[in-house]
Amino acid sequence: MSMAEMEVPRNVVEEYLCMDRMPHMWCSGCGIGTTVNCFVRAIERSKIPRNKIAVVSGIGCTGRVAGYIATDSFHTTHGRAIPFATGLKLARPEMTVIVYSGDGDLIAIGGNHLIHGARRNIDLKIICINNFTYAMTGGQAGPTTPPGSISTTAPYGGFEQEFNLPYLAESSGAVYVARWTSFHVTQLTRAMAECLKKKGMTFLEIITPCPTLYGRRNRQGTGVDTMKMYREMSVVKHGADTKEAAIVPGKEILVGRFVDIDRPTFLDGYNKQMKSRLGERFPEYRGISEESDPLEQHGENEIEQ
Amino acid sequence: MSMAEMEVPRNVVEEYLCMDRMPHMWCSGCGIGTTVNCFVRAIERSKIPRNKIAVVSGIGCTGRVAGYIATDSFHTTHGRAIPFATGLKLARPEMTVIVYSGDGDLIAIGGNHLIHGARRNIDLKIICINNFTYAMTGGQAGPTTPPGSISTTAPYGGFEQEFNLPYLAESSGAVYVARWTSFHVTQLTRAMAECLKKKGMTFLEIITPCPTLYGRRNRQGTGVDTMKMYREMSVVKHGADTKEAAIVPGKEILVGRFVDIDRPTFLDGYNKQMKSRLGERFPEYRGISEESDPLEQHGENEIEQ
Amino acid sequence: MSAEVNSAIKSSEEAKERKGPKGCPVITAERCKGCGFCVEFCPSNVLRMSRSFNSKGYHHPEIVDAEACTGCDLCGMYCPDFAIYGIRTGGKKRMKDEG
Amino acid sequence: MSAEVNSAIKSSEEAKERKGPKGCPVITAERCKGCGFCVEFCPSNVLRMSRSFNSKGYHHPEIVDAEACTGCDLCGMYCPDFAIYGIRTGGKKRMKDEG
Amino acid sequence: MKADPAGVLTGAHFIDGDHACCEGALAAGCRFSAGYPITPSTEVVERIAARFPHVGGMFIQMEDELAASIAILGAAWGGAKVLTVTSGPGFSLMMEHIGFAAMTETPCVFVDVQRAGPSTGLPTLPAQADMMQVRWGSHGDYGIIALSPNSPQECFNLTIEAFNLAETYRVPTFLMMDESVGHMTERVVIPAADEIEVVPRRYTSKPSGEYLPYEPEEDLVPAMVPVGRGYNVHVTGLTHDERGYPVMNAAAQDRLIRRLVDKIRKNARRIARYEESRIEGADVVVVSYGITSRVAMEGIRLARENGIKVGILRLVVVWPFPGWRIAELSGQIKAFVVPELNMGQMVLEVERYAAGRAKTHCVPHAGGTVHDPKEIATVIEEAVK
Amino acid sequence: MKADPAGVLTGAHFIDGDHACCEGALAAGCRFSAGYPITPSTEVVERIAARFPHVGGMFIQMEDELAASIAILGAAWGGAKVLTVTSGPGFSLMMEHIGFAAMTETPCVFVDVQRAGPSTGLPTLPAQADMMQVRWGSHGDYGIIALSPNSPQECFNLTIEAFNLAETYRVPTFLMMDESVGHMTERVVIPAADEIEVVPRRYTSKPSGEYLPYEPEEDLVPAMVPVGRGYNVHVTGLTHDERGYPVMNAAAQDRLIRRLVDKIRKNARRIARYEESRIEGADVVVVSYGITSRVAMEGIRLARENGIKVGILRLVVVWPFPGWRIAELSGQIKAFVVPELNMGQMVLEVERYAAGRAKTHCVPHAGGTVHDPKEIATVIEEAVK
Amino acid sequence: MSRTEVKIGGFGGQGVILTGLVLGKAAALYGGLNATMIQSFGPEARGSACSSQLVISDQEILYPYVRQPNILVAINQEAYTKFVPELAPDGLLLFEEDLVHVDERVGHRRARGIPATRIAEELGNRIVVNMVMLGFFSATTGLLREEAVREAVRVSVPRGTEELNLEAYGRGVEYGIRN
Amino acid sequence: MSRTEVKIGGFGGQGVILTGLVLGKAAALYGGLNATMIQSFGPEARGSACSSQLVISDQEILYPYVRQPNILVAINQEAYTKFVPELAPDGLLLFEEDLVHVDERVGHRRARGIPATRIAEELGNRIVVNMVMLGFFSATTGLLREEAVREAVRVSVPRGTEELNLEAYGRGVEYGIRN
Ligand SMILES: Cc1ncc(C[n+]2csc(CCOP(=O)(O)OP(=O)(O)O)c2C)c(N)n1
Ligand SMILES: Cc1ncc(C[n+]2csc(CCOP(=O)(O)OP(=O)(O)O)c2C)c(N)n1
Ligand code: SF4
Ligand code: SF4
Ligand code: SF4
Ligand code: SF4
Ligand code: SF4
Ligand code: SF4
Ligand SMILES: [Mg+2]
Ligand SMILES: [Mg+2]
Repeated sequence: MSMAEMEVPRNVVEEYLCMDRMPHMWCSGCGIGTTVNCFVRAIERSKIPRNKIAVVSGIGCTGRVAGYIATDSFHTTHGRAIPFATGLKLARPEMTVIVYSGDGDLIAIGGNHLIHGARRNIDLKIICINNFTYAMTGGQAGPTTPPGSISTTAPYGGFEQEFNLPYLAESSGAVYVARWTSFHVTQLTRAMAECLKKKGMTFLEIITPCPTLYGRRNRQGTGVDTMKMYREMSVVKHGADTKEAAIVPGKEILVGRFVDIDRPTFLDGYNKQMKSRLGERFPEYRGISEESDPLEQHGENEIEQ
Repeated sequence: MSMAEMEVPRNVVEEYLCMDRMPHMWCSGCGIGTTVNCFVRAIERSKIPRNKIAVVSGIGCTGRVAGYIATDSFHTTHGRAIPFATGLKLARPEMTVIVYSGDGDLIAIGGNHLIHGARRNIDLKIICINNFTYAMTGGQAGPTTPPGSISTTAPYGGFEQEFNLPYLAESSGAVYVARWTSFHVTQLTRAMAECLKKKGMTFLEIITPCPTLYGRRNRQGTGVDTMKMYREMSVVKHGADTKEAAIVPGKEILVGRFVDIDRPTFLDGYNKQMKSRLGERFPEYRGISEESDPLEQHGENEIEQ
Repeated sequence: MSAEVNSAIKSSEEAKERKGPKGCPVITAERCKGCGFCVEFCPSNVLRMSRSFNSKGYHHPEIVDAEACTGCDLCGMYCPDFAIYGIRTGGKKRMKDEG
Repeated sequence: MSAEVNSAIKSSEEAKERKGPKGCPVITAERCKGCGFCVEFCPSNVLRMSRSFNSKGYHHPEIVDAEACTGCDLCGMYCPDFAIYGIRTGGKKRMKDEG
Repeated sequence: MKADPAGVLTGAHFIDGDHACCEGALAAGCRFSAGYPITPSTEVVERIAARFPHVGGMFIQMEDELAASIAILGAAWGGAKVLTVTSGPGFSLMMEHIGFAAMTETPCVFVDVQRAGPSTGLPTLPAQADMMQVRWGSHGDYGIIALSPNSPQECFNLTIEAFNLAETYRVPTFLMMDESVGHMTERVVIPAADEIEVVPRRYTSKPSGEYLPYEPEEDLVPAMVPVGRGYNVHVTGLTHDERGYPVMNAAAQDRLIRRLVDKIRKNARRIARYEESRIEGADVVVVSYGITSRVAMEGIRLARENGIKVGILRLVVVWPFPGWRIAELSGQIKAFVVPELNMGQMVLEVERYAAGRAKTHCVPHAGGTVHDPKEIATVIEEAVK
Repeated sequence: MKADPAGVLTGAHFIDGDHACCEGALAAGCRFSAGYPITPSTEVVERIAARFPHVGGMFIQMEDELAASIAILGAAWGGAKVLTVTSGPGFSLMMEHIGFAAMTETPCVFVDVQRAGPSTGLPTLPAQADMMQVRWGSHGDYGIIALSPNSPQECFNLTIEAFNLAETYRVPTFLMMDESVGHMTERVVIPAADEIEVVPRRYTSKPSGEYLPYEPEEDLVPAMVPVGRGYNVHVTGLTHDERGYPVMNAAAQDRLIRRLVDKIRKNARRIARYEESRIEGADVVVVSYGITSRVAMEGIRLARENGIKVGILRLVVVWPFPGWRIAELSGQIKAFVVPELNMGQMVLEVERYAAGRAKTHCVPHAGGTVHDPKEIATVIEEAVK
Repeated sequence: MSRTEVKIGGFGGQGVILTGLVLGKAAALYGGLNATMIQSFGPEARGSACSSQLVISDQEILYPYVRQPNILVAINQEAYTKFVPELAPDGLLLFEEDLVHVDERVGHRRARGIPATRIAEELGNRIVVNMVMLGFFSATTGLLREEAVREAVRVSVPRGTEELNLEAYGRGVEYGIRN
Repeated sequence: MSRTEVKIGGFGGQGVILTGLVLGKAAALYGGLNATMIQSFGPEARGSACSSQLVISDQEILYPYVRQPNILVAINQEAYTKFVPELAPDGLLLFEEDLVHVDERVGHRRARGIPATRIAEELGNRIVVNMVMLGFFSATTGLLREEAVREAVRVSVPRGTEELNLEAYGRGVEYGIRN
């Protein structure tokens, strides 16, 4: 193919985004958009048909991700993305269901669902954007805010210890646990692709700048300054003991794939147990069979890509 | 002292219990009462004045503990004993606040409060009676029910992995984590006494028989059969890695004091941070100062024991 | 055994005891729910379950070897119904003397 | 450079590019919020921030060294506003030939 | 559409209201339920846990009621007919998701087996004191449908009806049982599958390009779209336009909320169901629902023995409230008598629509048991004076 | 009792309603608050976080609204005057604990800065659509008190009043703000501490042996006991007797619930507060509250310009609703006009008490902004026809 | 048959609920009658007292609770003590004669005892004590046709135990007829 | 002074809210007038457009929102574009002349520009652009006494920055008077 004939390929992300909703609501220098880039590329790489993907978010700046991704997408209530996704996934096991939400949403109000989802090993891909604050509501302290940080509800500096998210996720039962920052775009894309392939509950923490409400108040400068800081402070350590993965301000940030184990998912366990007890009387569960299968009416709309 | 002069001492527990509410509602062979025995003895041993102790429970068979203990006591809502106790403790730091509740209450609906309480290191003593089921409501499966167990909501056997509670508690930040069974009355009493002395959030799991709704359905026989099983299956291993402490039916049960570390409590952190930022302008916080200190009117009712 | 001892026991809701040299269990049969913990976990095999029922229809512990009781109160710690407890009847020193 | 290339770029909301031998960045300045990620993290220092503003008042990237672009699309992966991406202008083989 | 025979346990049974409710759900085509145990509703999910695996259904016990009440909404968007079951304290925890279901027009059925409250109250004993809560318990304005069975047979029948209404109007629909009915065992006759009418999901017939997820049809209800088919449906609890995209202004709010309220208000006469008996010529009409309607019948019998002309209006659909019927009757009678197992809830609606044309007498009861029929008879007798 | 000067920021300030609410709490003696951020209420807790450490108070940000709403109850039993602050979605999550507070008679203040709902709705824009929810949102029967300020100054004043009522009646008390008032900045004058009357906790004066924690005094309210003093108080959400012990039967339920409801019903006239203007000789009375009362005044001005005789009844205390006053007025006027930032909530009470003697016109609004005063004027003008 | 109210009380393990259920089924499914059964056990009664209430009638049953039982079946002392005051003045008391001590509170009412536990033990399983009581109930009251009750027993007991239960039922009937 | 409505619009970082606050304080605390200020920024406007609305009057202010501003202060193009259609027919537009391109939409209304950002930059800190606008506002409208505004500035800006802010304010006044 000669260069003269080559067409400029469109930006791959545009296929997967609601371009009619751009510009998005995120601030200049916000890292959320960067992670969306990686996510879209990971989906593309995964070869999962787009109509078999659903994105579920809670409420927050990150929660708006669902609204920008051109798949079936759900912007639920604050903290409840995981149980919503649990219902969706169990009804439609053939779909790949991604929960994309913020640290406040998933870890503060939603913490219980996270640990129980991990325990059950529901086949959900959790992407947790950790910007160390509740951004959407104006930058309050939360369970990931490092002690000493200034926030609107800790104007004299926070003092509560924050969670070590990989440790919490592992102890709850997640089968894949990794942490990257939005600086690590290639590793992040690969990690997302790994999650999409993995069976069971995966947990991916992404450290991301919120210059507007966290960075500015905490001497991290602009978004790009924060990204540079991530570059400097991060140390890749695959397989690290999650117990050692706490983020301590001023100390190095451990990143990498910390946990990657196999155990039966909720549905595997369900089918196995029912089969063992009920034998032939139990029809293996593969999703609810809709009484009026809409496929019949809607077959032609199916996107095969 | 000659024997003839000796008086039969009253049962120590009677001092600390609402004897006017006996017999209690617990079944024959239920282990909850046994743990209460240990608890009362631990309080006695601790020398904490009785009026400086408050017991907070959620809802459940275990939740009824609060109602039988003759201290200030609170029977709150299902799953919310820890946040209630958090408010109480912060208002009255001089009181020793014990949260005494069931596995369903603390770990299912209340899981989020447990992990956040541990993270904050609120100075609460958590006593979790793990009978592997929601007993009060009739024996449903819960997050501590071992796979394979029969329960009313898993009539063909459960299949969800259960939590490893010590691991979860440690990863959330508890400073003292131990597990005993109701068979281990002396060790349990000692552990409770240790908790009462320790500063910060302590977590004590007590494996306890519920013959009526769990044991009977799961071939554990009567309460005493279950207790004997505990005696046989338990292995004391102080300092064990909590990651290894999962309870696997048919395998040995690790018991002991697994974690015992020190870090600042919520209030320590608060006072330190505020002092560092506000200096003299910050009056050290030692509990809310009541506008109309009821001590003045009520001093004479104070029990000094 | 002095009258005081008995009356003190009485006051504790008709408790029953039969004193051994070192200790004795004090039983409030009416409060017992017959779980058998005390019988099983008494280290000195002082107790057994009764044939008879209390008014609630439960068998309750009865003393089978009063002499053997050490007053260790393990029965008291195990009893989920606060229906039994152990007391020491001799001082520690005294017990040594006897042994 | 063919007319098709340009038109394809145009269709993508007035994107701007200046092709190098191996690759080039495609910039939609209007969508840019001026964060500077692309400039900072382009491994080949192809970009710099403009002096001028877009209509929203943001500085946006402009090409300073078109030749250096490898088409690696790191700018595309970093850009939080989907305002830039990199394309390869030569086949992989070709690039090798050239190198 | 007729019921799927797989789920229909045709025949006569002697079962309680909780169990009958489970059978009603199965007959209605419900194949997904998420729950959390709470007395006196637990028997519903216990039966579900035993029955669903046999018919290709899925039951999951969640970590709390917050999770249960939104897991069903996820499954509903996954195409399932869904149910959750709870009682007072759990119901209070579900309020946020009832609003989310209303806002996103997700068809779903909630069962509240009412026990005496407030708070933990009397967990094993009856009340009917969540009747206003079911209408108003979530923040903001929205419409809902609620039904109230008075026997195990009706627990079966009205559960099916609840599913049908939920699917027709894309609205959270409630079966407001009470502990008495839930724990009462009676004969329940389950007809053959082909005698049971069920409403299938309203799916659009438009292709993806033409379809707007929140564009209402004539009855103000928009058609749904199945997930996994490339429609890229977006669902949000934010105020949204016909595409489902968030729009943050008062005009969009007005259009959306007015429709959410109107789709119930304007269809109220179609949704309503009540039963009347001996209203003609009556001086007093007793308005009642659920277990109390049966107890009231005893009271009415006593009053009639004393020569009082008294009829009964029994609400089967409680919300939307058939105010027009109260208004009509209020011109013809002397008084309404409204016994409820609460301190006065539905009576407020009766009083409002009576608008002074007939007197309204409340017969309150704090719950824990049912009324003494004599008490009701006494109020009826005083009402004609 | 007079306010503690430590908490009183005497002087004139130019602050918004959210900030004024925080200052009101401080002046009222509130020293404990637990919260969870939510627009448009967050500014209240943000100010609390900044102010409380200086005056020996404690603010804790909890993990969710469930935790925040019960942490304050724990602190209340610990002797603190307590506050939590939220908006719609968070308010819905607090419903269970509102019932618990009512059942355990724990004095506490909830602030709901109303935004447009249902569900996530329009987080930054106003509504008044949680008015029925605040009355009925928890399961079971209970009574509450709710106030509605229409300016930052009133946010200050009524927060104090809310604390005083909560302490007097041992009842959860609500400040039903709306986003407009919460985010509106005006002059707020804070008087000197000795000009501010605050109600201290009702502690018993009986010694431990004689004291029964739930034995009511003459006004149906029992006196409290401080913890840590050897009273061994037991607090439960179960139905309980005067000792606070659970009692599982209908008689105990009746005694307890009737009192919980009656302590508000029977004291309603003492609790009520409303303002009237130019009611005398009016043909139409506008009933309004919160921000809408100010907008309505503009509408009234327009209507008066057209010669209409129209007065206003502004509810300051919204619940208990002053039905008696509506009943009185309904005999004297032609119609009530009730504009609200909802699809019709408090208007239901007006209509009920008007009982057909005067017509009732609703001026609904889905929220997201306030009414156009002309719209209100038009309805007033039509009401006299 | 007009409204007949039956109350059955005993320990949790004594099959009290199943007894009510069998009687209800016999009436409602095989007896052509209406029947409403209500069971009660509260959290205060974990594993101890429990009772079932049954109303049988050939009319529609409106009020579902038992207010004044026409028949009281007391399988333990507690049930007797608690419920005998409610028994209708012309009511019938059926009791487990080894477990229940009938006293003056029974008044002028008819009372018939049966050593049901002993009979059950003779059959090798205490658990069928309720079936013995049921047979005794059938024979003594004649309220329901025997075949209806037998059928109800058959469909209500765990599979594989039909024989044993029906035998126990038969013994109860026998005892009732003989004594 | 009867009801005067003011709208101020710009970027998040331009101190739009503070400007409204200072004007409000000047009126309500130091000007003997009533003032109601409302700020708006939505989740859709993270770090971008934001505005404040101010009503000033010597009467009680009932309706709190600005419907038809008498004065529009536009510190960026977006604010101009969005709000200029609302401006009263006899209203006044004040704008940042380097950032706002005034077009036909301003119609016959009065419009006065100031290079506020440049002036602020001359003072060494872009952040005081709002104070420059404020001074310009004072000088141009005469709506509020200068001392009242100065006092309001003093108490509203972060401690230690009073000088700088007042200087910026002064420059704005100056520019307003001179031009
Ligand atoms: C029940 C409820 N409580 C509170 C809120 C307010 N709220 C919206 S987003 C948010 C925090 C979001 O933080 P995070 O998840 O970290 O997302 P971010 O904005 O930082 O990306 C909060 C508290 C809400 N919408 N619902
Ligand atoms: C909000 C709410 N949901 C559910 C219940 C019902 N409920 C009461 S106790 C309980 C379970 C208790 O289990 P656990 O804590 O393990 O206590 P146990 O009875 O086993 O001691 C449940 C689900 C409730 N009271 N409130
Ligand atoms: S506030 Fe923070 S998280 Fe939200 S869009 Fe802006 S930078 Fe991103
Ligand atoms: S049901 Fe289980 S936990 Fe509850 S009292 Fe009985 S044995 Fe104990
Ligand atoms: S342990 Fe207590 S309840 Fe159990 S048998 Fe012994 S005395 Fe009775
Ligand atoms: S005191 Fe010790 S030795 Fe004596 S009966 Fe009790 S357990 Fe046995
Ligand atoms: S990364 Fe994107 S938004 Fe940032 S400067 Fe480059 S083009 Fe602009
Ligand atoms: S494609 Fe790569 S080399 Fe080219 S501009 Fe983008 S980041 Fe730089
Ligand atoms: Mg965040
Ligand atoms: Mg349990």
